Amino acid sequence: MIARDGPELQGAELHDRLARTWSRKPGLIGWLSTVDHKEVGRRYAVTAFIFFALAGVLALIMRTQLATPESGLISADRYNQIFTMHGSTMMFLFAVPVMDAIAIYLIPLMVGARTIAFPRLHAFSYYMYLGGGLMLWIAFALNIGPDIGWFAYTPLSGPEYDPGKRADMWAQMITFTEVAALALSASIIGTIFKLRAPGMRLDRMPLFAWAMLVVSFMVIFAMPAIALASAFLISDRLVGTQFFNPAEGGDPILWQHMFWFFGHPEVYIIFLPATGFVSQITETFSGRSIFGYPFMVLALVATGLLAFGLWVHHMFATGLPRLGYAFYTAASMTVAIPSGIQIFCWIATMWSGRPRFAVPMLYVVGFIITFVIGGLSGVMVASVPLDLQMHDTYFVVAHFHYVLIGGAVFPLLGVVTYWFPKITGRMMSERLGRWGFGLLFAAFNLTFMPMHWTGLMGMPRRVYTYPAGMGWDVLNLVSTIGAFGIAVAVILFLVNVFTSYWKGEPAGPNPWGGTSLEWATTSPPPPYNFAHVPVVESRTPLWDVDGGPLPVMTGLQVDERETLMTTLIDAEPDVLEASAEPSIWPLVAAIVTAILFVGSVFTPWAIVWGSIPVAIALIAWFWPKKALEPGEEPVSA
Amino acid sequence: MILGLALLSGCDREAREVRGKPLPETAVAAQTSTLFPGGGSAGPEDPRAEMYAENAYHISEGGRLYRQMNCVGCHANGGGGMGPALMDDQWRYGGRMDQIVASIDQGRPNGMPSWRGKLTPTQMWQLAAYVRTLSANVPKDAAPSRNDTMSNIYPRTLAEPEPPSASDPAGAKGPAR
Amino acid sequence: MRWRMRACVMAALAIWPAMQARAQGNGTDDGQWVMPAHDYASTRFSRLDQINRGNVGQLKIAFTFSTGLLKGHEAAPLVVGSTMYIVTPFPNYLYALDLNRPGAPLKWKYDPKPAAASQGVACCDVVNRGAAYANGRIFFNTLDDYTVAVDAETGAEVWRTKLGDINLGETMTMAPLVADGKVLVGNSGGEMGVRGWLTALDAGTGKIVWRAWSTGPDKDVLIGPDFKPYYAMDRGKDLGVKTWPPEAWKIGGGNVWGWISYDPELKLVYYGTGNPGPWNPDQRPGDNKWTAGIFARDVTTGQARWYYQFSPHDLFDHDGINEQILITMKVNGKPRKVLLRAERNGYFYVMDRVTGQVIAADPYGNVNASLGVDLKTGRLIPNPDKVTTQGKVVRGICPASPGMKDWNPAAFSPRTGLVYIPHMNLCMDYGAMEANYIAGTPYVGADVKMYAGPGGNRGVFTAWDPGARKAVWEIKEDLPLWSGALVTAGDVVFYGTMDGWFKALDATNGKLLWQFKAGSGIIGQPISYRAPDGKQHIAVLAGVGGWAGAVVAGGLDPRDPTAALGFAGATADLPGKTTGGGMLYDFVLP
Amino acid sequence: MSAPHRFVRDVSALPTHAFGNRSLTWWGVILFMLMEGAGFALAGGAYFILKSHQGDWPPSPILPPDLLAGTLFTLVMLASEIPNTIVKKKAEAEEIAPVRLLLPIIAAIGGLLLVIRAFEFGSLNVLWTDNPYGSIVWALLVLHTTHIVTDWVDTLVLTALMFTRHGPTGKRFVDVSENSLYWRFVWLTWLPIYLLIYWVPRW
Amino acid sequence: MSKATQAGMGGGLLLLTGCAGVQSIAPSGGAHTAAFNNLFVIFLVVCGFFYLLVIGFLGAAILRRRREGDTGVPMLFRAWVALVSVSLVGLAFASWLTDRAMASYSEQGSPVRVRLTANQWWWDVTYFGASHSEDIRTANELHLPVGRPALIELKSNDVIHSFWVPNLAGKQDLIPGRTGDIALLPRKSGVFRGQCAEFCGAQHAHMALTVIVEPEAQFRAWSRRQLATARTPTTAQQLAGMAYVTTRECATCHAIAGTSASASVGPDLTHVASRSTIAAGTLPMGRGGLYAWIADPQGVKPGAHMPYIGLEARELDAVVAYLESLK
Repeated sequence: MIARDGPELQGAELHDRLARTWSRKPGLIGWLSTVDHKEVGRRYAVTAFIFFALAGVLALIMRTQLATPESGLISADRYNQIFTMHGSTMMFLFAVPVMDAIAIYLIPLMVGARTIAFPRLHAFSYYMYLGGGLMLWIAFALNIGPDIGWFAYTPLSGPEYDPGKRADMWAQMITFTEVAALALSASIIGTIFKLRAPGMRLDRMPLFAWAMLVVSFMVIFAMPAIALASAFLISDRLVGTQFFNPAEGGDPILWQHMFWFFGHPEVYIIFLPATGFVSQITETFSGRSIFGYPFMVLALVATGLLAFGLWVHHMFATGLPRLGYAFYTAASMTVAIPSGIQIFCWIATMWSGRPRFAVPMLYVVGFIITFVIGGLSGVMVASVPLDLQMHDTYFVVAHFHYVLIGGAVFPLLGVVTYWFPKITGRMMSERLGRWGFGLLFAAFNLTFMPMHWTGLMGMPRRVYTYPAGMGWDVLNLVSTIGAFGIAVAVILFLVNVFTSYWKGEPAGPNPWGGTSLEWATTSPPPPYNFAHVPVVESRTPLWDVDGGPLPVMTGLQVDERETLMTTLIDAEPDVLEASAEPSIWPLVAAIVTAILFVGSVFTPWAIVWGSIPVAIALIAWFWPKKALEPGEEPVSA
Repeated sequence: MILGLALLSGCDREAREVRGKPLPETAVAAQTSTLFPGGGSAGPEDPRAEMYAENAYHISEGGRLYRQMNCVGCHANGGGGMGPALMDDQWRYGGRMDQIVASIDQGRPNGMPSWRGKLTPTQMWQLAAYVRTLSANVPKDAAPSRNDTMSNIYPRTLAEPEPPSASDPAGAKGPAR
Repeated sequence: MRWRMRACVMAALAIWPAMQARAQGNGTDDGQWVMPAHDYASTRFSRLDQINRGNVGQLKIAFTFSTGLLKGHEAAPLVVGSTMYIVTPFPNYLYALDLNRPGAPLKWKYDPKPAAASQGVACCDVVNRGAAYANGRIFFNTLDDYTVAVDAETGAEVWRTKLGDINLGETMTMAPLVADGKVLVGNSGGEMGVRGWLTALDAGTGKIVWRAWSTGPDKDVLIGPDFKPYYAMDRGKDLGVKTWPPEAWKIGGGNVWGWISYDPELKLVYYGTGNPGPWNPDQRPGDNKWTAGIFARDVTTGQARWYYQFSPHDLFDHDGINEQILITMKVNGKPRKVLLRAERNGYFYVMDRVTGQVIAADPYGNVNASLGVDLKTGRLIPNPDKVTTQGKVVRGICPASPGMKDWNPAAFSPRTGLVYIPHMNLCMDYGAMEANYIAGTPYVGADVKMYAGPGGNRGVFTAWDPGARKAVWEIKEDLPLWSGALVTAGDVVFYGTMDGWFKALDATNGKLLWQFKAGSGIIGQPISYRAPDGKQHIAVLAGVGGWAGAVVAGGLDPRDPTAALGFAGATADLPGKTTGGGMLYDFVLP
Repeated sequence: MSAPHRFVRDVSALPTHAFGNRSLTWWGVILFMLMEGAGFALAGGAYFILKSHQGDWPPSPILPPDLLAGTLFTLVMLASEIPNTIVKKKAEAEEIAPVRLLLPIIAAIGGLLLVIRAFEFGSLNVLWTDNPYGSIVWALLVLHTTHIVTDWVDTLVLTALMFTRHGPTGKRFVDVSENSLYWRFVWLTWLPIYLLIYWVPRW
Repeated sequence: MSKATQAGMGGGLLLLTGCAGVQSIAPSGGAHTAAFNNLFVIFLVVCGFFYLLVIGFLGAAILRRRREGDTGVPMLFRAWVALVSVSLVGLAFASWLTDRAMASYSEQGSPVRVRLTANQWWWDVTYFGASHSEDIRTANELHLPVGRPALIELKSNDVIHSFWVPNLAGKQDLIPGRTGDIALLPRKSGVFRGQCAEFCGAQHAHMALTVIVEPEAQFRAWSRRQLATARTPTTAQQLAGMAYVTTRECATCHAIAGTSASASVGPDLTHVASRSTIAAGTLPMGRGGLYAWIADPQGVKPGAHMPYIGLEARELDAVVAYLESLK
């Protein structure tokens, strides 16, 4: 007799049996074999924040070097590695992964699923990401850090002008993170499309899920561009292909097209999850459902589509045909419309709700104040004549830090504070949080506001030093002071995280009074997420029941990892599919794949010989281990 | 761990010592003969050699100089021309780093000019390091796969050559135009 | 096709007796061969007719002689009286063989002891293209820039004059021409940024009489009031300076390393100038006068009479140094003094040698580097798709750098009225890059890869009808042709191939009549002479090398197609087909 | 513990596997096809950008690829859709015998295709180091070959699995069905690549 | 845009920039930057307006006491979207008009034609004369006449660089294998500074270009001086310096017109002392700068292609004395 949850089986017994089924195995092997999205998500997030801290330290070194003109603190060669590492780490190893990390932790909870789709794949994704990050940073420590900018323009990154393996390390890191990001986007889309709680129609999904859905599709279309480009670059460097050799008719501009076809959507891949954070926080703390939900969804989708039509505005100075420029100017400005809609809807939600200004909400306010500046300076650089002056100056540095820190890091820190109780079961300190926010807000503006002027006064980006007497000295010094302020604020935030983790006030399942499903389970959630599959009847399920009993479904197996799959649009219960058991093979596959990738920096034969262990690991990964696995019930033919 | 090991092996390859090495830049006194009456050998190699030989930066600088200082005009991309081929395994005056530097520095009687006072010792060492890559004497991972110039290999397909008319007097034919 | 070709030959034969070749200088053929081109008109036509189409098949070796050298033997032997003279590539030995004695043993050897270092600045193998005889002396050039006069009887040096400096990259490889009591010589070094010149030395003393530079101000170029070029593009003051960026003319090439012809009636010498330096055209914007063109000069004073530029602002290393054949031929019914030139850029020029007018310029092979010659302005029309420029590989340029035909001379038979052109069918990829001038080192600035043109054959032997302006017949050769041609009154044409076949063809239809396999590839110039015993002999030097054969002579590595300035790519198979080794082969009927 | 519950429905009667878009596996395959399709499309774009920089395509003196191997490959590949369609149908009808018969055949065809592909590389008449034309042509072919290899290995493993006790089960039939779907993707993407490699250079 | 606003704008930015401004968008030195400044002001005003709107709305939402649900908000929403869209169309149009106007400046008057070739990490400058024999080659310094457009052909010998003289016009990349162009129309005399604006390797920071805009007569005089060959040395020390420079390491890279040094790998030194900086703006021209640069180039500009030669003191004195005389 198969045991299933239901009125007969609930409460503590159900918990014990479900926990036994869904927990990972004990021991180190078990720890490495986990396929629990919450564990993987936590590891992802912690790793991403470590990279954030490392890249932040690099930023401080750069700012110290630039505090005074003609400073000799670090050499040109090292500086070039440092700014490349800062950009690459922040973009590839922090910003994108951290958004994904939070998504894989929360999306299954938000949609009311027991687990994530493709659990082994997402574990594999984490190991690939970790491998790529380690490779890059070990290389950097060994003076093989890339020194070609995070954009790696050819031919500077090509075989002739970047001797050694520095550029290869960068390009191969791309391969790692690209595999990781693609794997995750498959998991996230699968989860959102098939594992939603019954009744959670697409138009009832939380906006963060919508944002991640759009972002995951963007990853699927954008990442192959950079993967292909970096493969071309590596093969140019390793086996002498001619893709980017201008003499042979190769095209350095091809690199730029492919890079920015990925690079521009990349900005939105980072920014859209942040808008999801803002929507979730605003909704909870305004105490009303988000204003203009359909427009918000449309804005997300529109941004996702438009993002692929803008890449050329990074290339105005290359001398492409002028008519094309006018098109890209118009397209770039158009993307301001969905952003404007979103900004309006958030403020309107506050306007018509009853906002409480707890720390997460402070970050939202800070986000609006700073991000709008970045957005408006973005409108400026979309104009060809203006861009030709501002391109590659500190004005642009200011612009995109306003967009990325104001637009993504602020909401991120806000959302960490917001979901911290869910993840750890403890509240973060409100007092430290307010200090941290205030200091960060002030220091951030102190750092980056002056850069608008340094840029307009002619200071180009990516210079390791500058001459005195250009009028840049004071502004640079101010920026440096601000940068240390940011460091203090981040340290304060981390102190808050650590003290709260050990000593924070215990939080109940729903400390903020949120309405989405993640607040329906315990904090932290059990390995199986939900004892019974919740049923959703509106956009605000928890507010609907208002503390009363949550409608749920019964009938899932408790001794097997069974998940309920629902239909795509209306989320009608459809199929019960088994979810994969924990397995060490994703880790093994990641290790052998990493060996293949790292080896292929040195010899093309690594791809040939390396693919054999990869194939073995993958076969082992998919080969059924038990006599009969769930879902393998014999079929009577 | 494997990652680390793979990378560690590359440390020397990656250093970028823009001033050359801090050893005194004295003339190289490498012997170039392989004949030692009564036995003997050419002695140990100049210690500077290993600092330049497999270093990617110096090889790259050497490659730049190889073109800019017109080595390419005589030795082509290794195949030779006015000067002998450098990509084969035959070294008239020795193929060791210090022997190559000595050849560049002193010149050789059958047409190799002496570059003493025209190139700096560091440049000569860099050139020697590059020259050794032409004959694949250097691990491939230190040498560039190609330059941003014409690809240095044969156009792969040409029209099938017709048999020479030596055996085919009837090959004579009227004007093709 | 076949019958039409025959009809053409017939028609040509019917018309051409009307045309007279003037074998100037030596008047009647005395059976000697005193200059590489046989005569001042550069016909390479021997009036001897013992060997003819019928019996050429019985040719046998009379004697052989090894030069002991492994480099390229491009020279023509000379025969004066009963002595044969051979000048070798570096170290430029001059051998005298006694034809009176059986086996033609060595009579004496003269060693000019040229500087070994000169080998390092000779662009395309250390060749020498021959000596010249006049008034009991043999004149020739050494690689290290000496012109030497040697007593023809004893082998004693009479005088030697230093004319250039190898430390600037100058060498001398051409064969002198002796005319009007002067020895005319020029320098090589178009790949080393050497400024070209033609110098007249007094044949008696070796003193310099005049020197005409190929670039620079008019007084250096010996341009004076007599200078009347036919085309407007060649008129103007100091064009040798103004058509160059500042200072560039000083290192601009225009070397005179090819052939000189002489018209004793007009007292004019004709010679071409080499390519402008460097090969990378972007470093020398402008027409680059007076490179890659032809001068007519007064032999006495050296003053230029006219000039015509075959390749203004040369883009492909198309030197203008090929031989010019001086004949009189009917143009539009009127006999005109013309010069015929199978030019490197792929066009067969018929020019009025009095005025410098181009009467006809027709492609004698596959040309896409240019679109034709504008006969109104005289200007070569460049093909915009094939314009070479720095930092870009331009592909499929035909003809390649060595041109449709390089230095290896054609022959003209007044009997058939045809010009016999040994030439090439090569195309190339050309990647110009910045060249850096360091005196005495190469100043090229181009990566070149050559390969067979359409059809896949790298060599062609063409019989060209200058009146009808078309080829009458042609033979496809697998390897590029780098040897000269010889035609005799027996209506037999001789040439050699780079894999060592020495061939005799029927001059009227190109039918192969006889061939002989020499020990090494042939890049020399065959001659025909009457030996003391009255028999007609044919002689040729074998010994592969030269630019085309550098891959063998220089021991180059053919894995690199850009070796030997790109020629190695086109002759990569040569090391498998022949080896070096200079040897004279002398043939006679049994 | 979390909030009390209100039981509204029991789902225990739902099936444990389903085909098509009801299956998570199907979505996984579709998403991978999207990623790889995007990669192919971008490689095609790169092909045309590189083409726009060359006067001739292929650049002289290189000849276009020989048609025989590539065309043969295309024909075999198109023919393979016949057993592929049948096996997909049979899998969805959950009949084990025809699946066990056809999968080895499909695997054999995959092996044959790889052999033909090896000859294709030889018939390109160009090396990747020659010029950008050679580079992109090789890149396209290598890119597609990796898909053939992965699907072939996948088919082999699946074939082996079908003969074990894991074979005649619902989950496995879904796998077979999705493997067939992926194979369709592999040959569908080949058709434009075939045009790019073999026919565009002949225009 | 009125003259007054323009003046105000320029003045405002000038205030911000303080005394510097040789490499800045203000003061404007040319037609392009004037147009740029106008457009910039338009954008600044419009964007500023929207920023105030957002902040005002946000402030109101935070401070609002009475909450009455969504009433009126949908109306406001439609107005907001319409306002944003109309403004963006306006801005795009203004941007397009400015771009078109800029493109027409090159047609005003007879242009000076220059080719700028970027190298790691210096600028090779060629002025095209009436005939090529009057071409001028110099480095790291542009002289331009006031009021005449300058058509600059842009090439690169190695990697991608970007030409940028902020006081005169926006950027244009120099891309290997391509020829770009940019037009300048200087309106004011003055000394400006440009700098490579695309990351180009180790010494990207030290790749500056001095631009001297001067009256036509001065420009012509300068051109004439540049066309002359190098001065002949007068002192024994200079002669010794010349002997070294033209026969030793220097001559493998540099050219000095009128001597045997004709190499082109490094900057042309014919009139090196007439320029204002050494090593692409790294050091000021002068005895001290020359000493520092020649004695230890890798200390001054690590990674630059100028090698350390190790001159003896006597040789160094002579070389500096000679180079200093090349006015």
